[in-house]
Amino acid sequence: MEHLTNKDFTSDQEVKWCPGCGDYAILRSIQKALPNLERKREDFVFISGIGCSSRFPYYMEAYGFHSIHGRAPAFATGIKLANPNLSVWQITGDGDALAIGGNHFIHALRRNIDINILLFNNEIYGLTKGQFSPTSKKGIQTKSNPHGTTDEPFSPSDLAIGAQASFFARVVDTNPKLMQQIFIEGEGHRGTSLIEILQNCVIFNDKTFSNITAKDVKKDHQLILEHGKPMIFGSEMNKGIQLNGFKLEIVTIGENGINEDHILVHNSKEQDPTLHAMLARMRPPLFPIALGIIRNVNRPTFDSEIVSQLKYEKKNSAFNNVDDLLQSGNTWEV
Amino acid sequence: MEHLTNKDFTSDQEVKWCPGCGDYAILRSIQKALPNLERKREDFVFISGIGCSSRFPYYMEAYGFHSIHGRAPAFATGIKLANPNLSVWQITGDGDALAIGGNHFIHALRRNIDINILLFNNEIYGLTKGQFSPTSKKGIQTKSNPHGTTDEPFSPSDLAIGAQASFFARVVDTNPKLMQQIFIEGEGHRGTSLIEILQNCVIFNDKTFSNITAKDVKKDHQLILEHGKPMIFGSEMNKGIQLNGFKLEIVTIGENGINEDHILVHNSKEQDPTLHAMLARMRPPLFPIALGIIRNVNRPTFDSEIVSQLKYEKKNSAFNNVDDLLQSGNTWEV
Amino acid sequence: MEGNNRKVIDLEKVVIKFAGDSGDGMQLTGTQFTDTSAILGNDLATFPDFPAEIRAPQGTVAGVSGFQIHIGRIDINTPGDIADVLVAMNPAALKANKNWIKKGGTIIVNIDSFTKKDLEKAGYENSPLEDNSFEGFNIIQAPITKLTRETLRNSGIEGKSIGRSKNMFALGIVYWMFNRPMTQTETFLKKKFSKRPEIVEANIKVMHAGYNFADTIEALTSSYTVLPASLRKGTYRNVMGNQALAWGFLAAAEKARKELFLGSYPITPASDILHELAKYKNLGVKTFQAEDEIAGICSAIGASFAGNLGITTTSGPGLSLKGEAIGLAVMTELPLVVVDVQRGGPSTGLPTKTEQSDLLQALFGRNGESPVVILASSTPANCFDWSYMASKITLEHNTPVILLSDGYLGNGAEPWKIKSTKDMPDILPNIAKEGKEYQPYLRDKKTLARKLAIPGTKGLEHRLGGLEKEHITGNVSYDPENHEKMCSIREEKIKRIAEIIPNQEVFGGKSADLLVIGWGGTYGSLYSAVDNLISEGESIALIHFNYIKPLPKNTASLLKKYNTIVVCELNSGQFANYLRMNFEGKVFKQYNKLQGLPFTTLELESHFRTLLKK
Amino acid sequence: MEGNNRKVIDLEKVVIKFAGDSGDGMQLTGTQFTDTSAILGNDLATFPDFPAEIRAPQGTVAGVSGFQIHIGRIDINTPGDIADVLVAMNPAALKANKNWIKKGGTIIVNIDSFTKKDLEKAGYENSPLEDNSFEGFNIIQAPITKLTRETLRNSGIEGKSIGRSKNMFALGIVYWMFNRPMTQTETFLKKKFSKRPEIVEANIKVMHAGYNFADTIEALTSSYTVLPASLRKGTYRNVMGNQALAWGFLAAAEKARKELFLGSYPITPASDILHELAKYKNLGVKTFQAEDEIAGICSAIGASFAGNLGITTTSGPGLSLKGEAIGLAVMTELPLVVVDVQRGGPSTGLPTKTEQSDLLQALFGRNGESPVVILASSTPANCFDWSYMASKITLEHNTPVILLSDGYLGNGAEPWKIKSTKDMPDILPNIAKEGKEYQPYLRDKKTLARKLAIPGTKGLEHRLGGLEKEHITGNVSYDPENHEKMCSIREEKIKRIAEIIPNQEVFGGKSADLLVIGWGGTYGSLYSAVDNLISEGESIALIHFNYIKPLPKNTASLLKKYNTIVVCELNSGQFANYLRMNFEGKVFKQYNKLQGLPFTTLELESHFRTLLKK
Ligand SMILES: Cc1ncc(C[n+]2csc(CCOP(=O)(O)OP(=O)(O)O)c2C)c(N)n1
Ligand SMILES: Cc1ncc(C[n+]2csc(CCOP(=O)(O)OP(=O)(O)O)c2C)c(N)n1
Ligand code: SF4
Ligand code: SF4
Ligand SMILES: [Mg+2]
Ligand SMILES: [Mg+2]
Repeated sequence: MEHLTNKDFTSDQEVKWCPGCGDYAILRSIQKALPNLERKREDFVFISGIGCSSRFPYYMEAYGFHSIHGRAPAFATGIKLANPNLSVWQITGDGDALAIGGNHFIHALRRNIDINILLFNNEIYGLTKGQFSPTSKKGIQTKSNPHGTTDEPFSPSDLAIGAQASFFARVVDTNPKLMQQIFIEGEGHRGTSLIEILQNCVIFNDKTFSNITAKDVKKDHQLILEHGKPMIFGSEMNKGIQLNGFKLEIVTIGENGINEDHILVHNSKEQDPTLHAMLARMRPPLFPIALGIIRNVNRPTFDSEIVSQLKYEKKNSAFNNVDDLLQSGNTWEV
Repeated sequence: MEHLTNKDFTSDQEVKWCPGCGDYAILRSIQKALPNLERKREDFVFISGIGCSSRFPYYMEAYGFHSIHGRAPAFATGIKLANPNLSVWQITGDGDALAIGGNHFIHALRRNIDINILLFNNEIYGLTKGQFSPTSKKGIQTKSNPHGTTDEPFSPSDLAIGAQASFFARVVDTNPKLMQQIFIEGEGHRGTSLIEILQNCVIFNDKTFSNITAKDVKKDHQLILEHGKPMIFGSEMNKGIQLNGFKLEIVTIGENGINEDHILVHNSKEQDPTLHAMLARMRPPLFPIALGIIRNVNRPTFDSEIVSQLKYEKKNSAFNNVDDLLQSGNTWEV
Repeated sequence: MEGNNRKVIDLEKVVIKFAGDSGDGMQLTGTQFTDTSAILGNDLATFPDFPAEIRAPQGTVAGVSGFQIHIGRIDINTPGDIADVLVAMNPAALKANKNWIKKGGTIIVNIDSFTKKDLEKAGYENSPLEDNSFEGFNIIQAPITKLTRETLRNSGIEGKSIGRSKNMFALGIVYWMFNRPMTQTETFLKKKFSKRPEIVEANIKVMHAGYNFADTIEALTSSYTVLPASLRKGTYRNVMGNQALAWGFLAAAEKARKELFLGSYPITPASDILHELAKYKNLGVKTFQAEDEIAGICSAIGASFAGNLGITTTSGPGLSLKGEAIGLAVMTELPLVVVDVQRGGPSTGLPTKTEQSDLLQALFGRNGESPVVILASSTPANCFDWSYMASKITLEHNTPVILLSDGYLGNGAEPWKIKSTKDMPDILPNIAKEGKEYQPYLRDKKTLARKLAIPGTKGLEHRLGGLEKEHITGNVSYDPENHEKMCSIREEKIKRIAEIIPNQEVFGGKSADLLVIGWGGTYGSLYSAVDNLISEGESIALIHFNYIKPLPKNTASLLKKYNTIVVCELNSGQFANYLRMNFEGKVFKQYNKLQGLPFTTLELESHFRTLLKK
Repeated sequence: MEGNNRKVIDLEKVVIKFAGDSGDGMQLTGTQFTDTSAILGNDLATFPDFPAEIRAPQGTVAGVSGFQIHIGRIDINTPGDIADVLVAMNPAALKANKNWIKKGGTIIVNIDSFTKKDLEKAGYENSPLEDNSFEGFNIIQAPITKLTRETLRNSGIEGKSIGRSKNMFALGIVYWMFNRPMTQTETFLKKKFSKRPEIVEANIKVMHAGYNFADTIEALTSSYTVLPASLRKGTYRNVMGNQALAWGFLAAAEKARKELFLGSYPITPASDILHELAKYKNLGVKTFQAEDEIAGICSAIGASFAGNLGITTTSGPGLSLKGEAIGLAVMTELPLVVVDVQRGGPSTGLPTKTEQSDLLQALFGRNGESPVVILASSTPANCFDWSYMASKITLEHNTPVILLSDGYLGNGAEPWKIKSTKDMPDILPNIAKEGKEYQPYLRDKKTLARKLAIPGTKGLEHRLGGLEKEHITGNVSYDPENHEKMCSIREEKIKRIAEIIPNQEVFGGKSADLLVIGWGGTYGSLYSAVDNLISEGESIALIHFNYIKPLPKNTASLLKKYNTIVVCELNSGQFANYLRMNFEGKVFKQYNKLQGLPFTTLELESHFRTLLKK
């Protein structure tokens, strides 16, 4: 198979996001990640709903479908079931996935259909010019709620894990390397791979993630999880996470007799979601935010099970064409 | 206020569920529970979607609304915001709440609107004559999937807690006492009270809960949680739940030096949902199923916060009638 | 059957209704009588009629389950207006059907269930058999419960099963009345209960007991035959509308060499199509029971995009939910068949009843100018042909199709002369091939259809979406002229389909005094009524439409020939209004019924007679 | 302004368009000119025209933002077809508007931005000012960037802010051209930047510099005045359509003594109604930004059930999603106003453009026979009246109302003579009182409206739902006759509303040679065109509808008087088809446009002339 480059995945359409929008970095990261998968370009399908982020498929030289608001998981499910050989990527925003599309989102996760969901979470409705979204921080003031929202936001990780997600990862739009790595691993995972990308909307919600991504805090406020590795972070790489009974705690290596062996080792493959959910809930200032692949467990995929049933029935049934069906059962001659 | 009885809550409509349906017991339990709330009958509103269970409002002498499939949380939200003084009860099935209505369900929970949701979970679509539902056990064969479902079911507790639920309780339709008690406490909770009722559908999914409710196993397979009480169960009331690191374990009081003090004490008020989720996930045969109020924590309700904003704005704004608004800002005389 | 001197009367056609409690097995009884009659060569049509509740309280009118069958040696087109013979297993069954028995008809009642308690449950103060409620009717009071029990007294069968075989006694009586052999039912019972031979034996015994009872009693003064109809030669089977509709899709997919994908959410009365298709994983069918109707249709569009034949099935309220997604299929010009098995509306309405009130929703229930092809099936058996045709059009023209059926067709059944796939028209999906340059919105000059490029095809990568498309390239375009052009292309593409469909046919005189117009599920009753009036010498004709949008090319010229036109529909005039939109200047009278019930032939005839007199 | 000898020309009306990059502040500039003209007493209409992207690439045609204003001393009904004066801040702005300037009109360009790079971004190879592209136009090449920078050289203002005040220079020029005082804008600036006096000063300085520049240069040979229009006396303000629509609801709620509840989900171009209403918690307004359109409408129905005035707002695709719930409101006969601010379809279509293509969806986009009241607003300012009227009808008749507006009305603005709530008609919600016996479906004899009983009212407990209701009791009923009766009552109830609405008015001769028919947002252009032709002596008349369902009672008799009728719409003939349904026998010509743009007066006039000649 010919090796492809990021250029091969760049369509001829002019990219129309606002200058400075976090979406650009995500686009570039996908275009760089895909060639590493060593798959044919024609087997990639990008499917989105509606939103700034959902314009994404236009910019990818691949099969693309910019569908309707919130329904991309359903289209993706149909596409994958129709042709399980395709690599299906759903591009969605926090409004598209969690407001109007919340139901399809949780059902995709529970079924574990083998698609990749890239959730561009900018905590705002960008395309419709700045209303709060289901992930907006409580109390923010927007056009549609000038007195401040009274909505408790969703935590995408909690919701996903509550919906039986088998794969959950989180990245920031300012870390292209990590994005590429996770996109590759997400596609490697069999089942629904949910990748939350904290994405900056420069126009309507600028700097909402600055306590995570700003240069001066990012080392202390980001914990990049790796399977099998201890959970160490900090500007001096001397902070770690420990489990104290049921609670997570931050400790400093070298203080109070703590050494690397005391630090919790990340196991993304653990079936029990309890610890994954706890890790994913950590937030600055008390904790760093967990990035990387938080959960990555095996369970049967919806599509593979249907494929097995189809195979089994084709092999074991009394007939295998329509004429036989029409003639089966109670018939009579005139 | 005059004291009401269950008869006061019984409408003149003939009840039309199948003989033996679990819905009857739930109806009776509600009718018995409501008088205990010492509220006026005219302040109760029952709102449902579509399904066998959703016929419920017709049988209640109260304000009732049998709406459309899946959307009851949205109607309930409108009703509660329109008149926060009402006691609003949503009656729903596993299909109504978790298939077509999944999105409204999770959004109600996250907002914490002050309503009570009674989820009649019979793990089947009753009204449409027996298709599998999002809570059906994986592999069951129904008309709509004669080769067995390939769908991983939702766990209502996981989904609810993942959606930030502040109150989650579970009961079985065979325990009217517990139902009544929980209905009363659910109404007492400020916020969305989700009560999952394991309900037997005699026609299309008979005995699906028999490993929980059957006479011979129920003592050993049900753990009835009470806030502040140790988690003890079993036909001899000598089994208990212990925490071993991150895992729950069953121990026997009197064996291996275990006594009551070793048994986990239930704290439904703990904000951190981790243990609640673990408890709610227990299932026979390895564990008993947890019944009773599993989670019951305080957080601001959506309606009360809106009421505060309304009050504040009415008091602190430059004008408070439409004529003033129309005359405000840039105007000129001709 | 020897030694009986009663006369045997030869009938042209007869309507029989079996009615009893939900648990009484009336559907099975009816089906058995149907199958036996079919094998004897009668033409026939059947209709079941269930209670709205899953299990309404036993013994009540709400709990009555019925099965009506119309058999004939002549052409049979409806399950019949009213019954010549009613079997009523309890007072509720009698009450529920009291207005639907022919004056002077025969009523067989299970007299054992006319106890005080049963009468009360049915809401009777006194037995209607004892006042003169049924004066003039031929009432056969059969002690069915008692005799069934007697028959099985020493069989070792337990009480509950004994109760359940009462229906076989009734069936035996009716078999005797119509001179039918019991062999077909015997074979059926042997197969069905192959693992429980004692049940087989008991049921057969009871059926024979019923037969012999009828042979013995004085009450039945005659028995009847209905000779075979002159059906076209071939192999026949009974099909229900929903089943036939499902099978048409199977045939179309095979013929088009496409995999069939159904994305659906259960809803009465469409669910049975899902149930039927779910059986055929052996034929490569993928059925996806989605979380709601929107996910159902969107998954089907996704599957079509990825190369399957994507379809979705629903009923009225579900179609409302699918509107937005249908619009997307219009814009992206993808194959998609949406089946709406109509029921009584508005809102949840009368979910178990029939109606034709979704036509305008199908035509216009979406934002913007959003034309789709609309077809309607008109008999239970031709549901097969119309789902086949819907598939052919959608795959060849790459444009969504809505197929309208209804609860009456979906649950109705009739004999069907089995077709062979080799006799069905070819289906040639319109797909771009690898290696050629691909412009997503380049069109066939004649049909204006664009070509699909299926993901996985090398070099044809492209992007679709719901924003307006630039002509030829398919790029997003906000250009004013382009939008106007694309809107008119989308409309014109549908119009051009009129070029490939057959001309509309007329039944009756080409310029009769009265033209009756119908569409969809009312065909049987309209045809019967018009046929009867024609044989009475009236100047009347029928045009019944299956192609709704586009209308057949010759429609305008056909309509010109008639001065008085009446459009008959189970709604308040939707098709009439559609015709007014299309044939300005023409005047259309209306005859409408909105009762959740089909037209009766009688009411139609009487209305047409009035119109003819004017 | 002394010492200037150039002549001042008196104009009847003039169209001015400000165009520049999204960041150039054109909306503000336009609004300032509008406000100043309004205060001077001109009649006017305005329309902003944004790029589809949030921030399209700077300097490109896709990124051009414009604001058009039409002022006059005569009655102004549209923002104008084409501009007399164009301000183009860069080459892209010139290119985007090149077909929309009057031949020979004045174009003021910021010549500093006609660099090679800027020209390229706009897709020009050579400067269009240097070939003969604009021959015959009066082009004013103003070095706006340079002069702005000069003006602020020593002000201490930083570069970015300097760039941002360029628009004030342009505004200054236009103020000079039209002899307008700058005081209004000065006041505005002082208020807006009250915390940053240096910015106020800088902007004022730049505006004056522009004014003086115009006063100085030779290029502008004349300046103009547009004298005050003879508007009716009163207090005026400028209102945008969406804002007026929101306010109409506020007034209606206050008048009806109801709390207003809006359940909505953002969608262009309807979101601004949500934004506007969200401001008024002080007036007791509850706005609920729901998770989707379905939750939006269902929460509104819930709120209505519980005694609020429940409304929901959306645009085309959102209306598709609301169909099922509208059906429920029809069945339960609850108050509900659904606002559809129409945009270009089908599917996502042209989301930022205008169209009238949701009419048939509004009429028929639901399962079953599901009639609702339909109203349409026709000018930005009368959006107030129609949301008020929609509220009145829904509360008094307990039946859902769909109000159709469109993107052109919603974003357009015009002066509005402020009304006082005391002059507005009373609204008397139709509600059952405690203490009396309550039958949910008992009806008013005249209007057929049922009464609501609000939860919390003692003794009126009852149950509603989507299943067919029994007449009077409201119990669930599957009875055939009851269903037919209820269907006809629901239809008749809507028809009876025709009794209480005013007769349809005609503009022009009662039996002219040509009758023009329109509805909704096309009023301004249709009126202007017909008015012009009438003043030219043509025999032409206009009937413009705001009441769509029911149509005013006198419609049939009005139509009878005309032989040639043309129905003009921004769709492919939906209202024409609706008229065909209602007025069988009449012939309706059509004039349609589907470009996402309003009609121009010119194209209408020319089409009408052709029709008049025939
Ligand atoms: C049915 C429907 N409802 C509403 C809209 C309007 N709409 C488009 S995108 C959007 C929200 C976008 O937010 P998000 O998904 O977070 O995407 P972002 O623009 O922030 O990337 C909304 C409300 C629509 N296009 N269709
Ligand atoms: C829009 C719409 N889609 C589908 C249906 C059909 N339908 C009615 S109830 C139901 C599922 C009922 O299941 P559940 O909520 O579990 O209730 P149960 O009958 O088991 O109590 C379905 C699919 C409907 N009424 N409306
Ligand atoms: S509005 Fe926000 S999310 Fe949308 S393109 Fe602009 S910066 Fe990006
Ligand atoms: S079908 Fe099942 S859930 Fe429905 S009424 Fe009957 S027993 Fe109850
Ligand atoms: Mg967003
Ligand atoms: Mg259920």
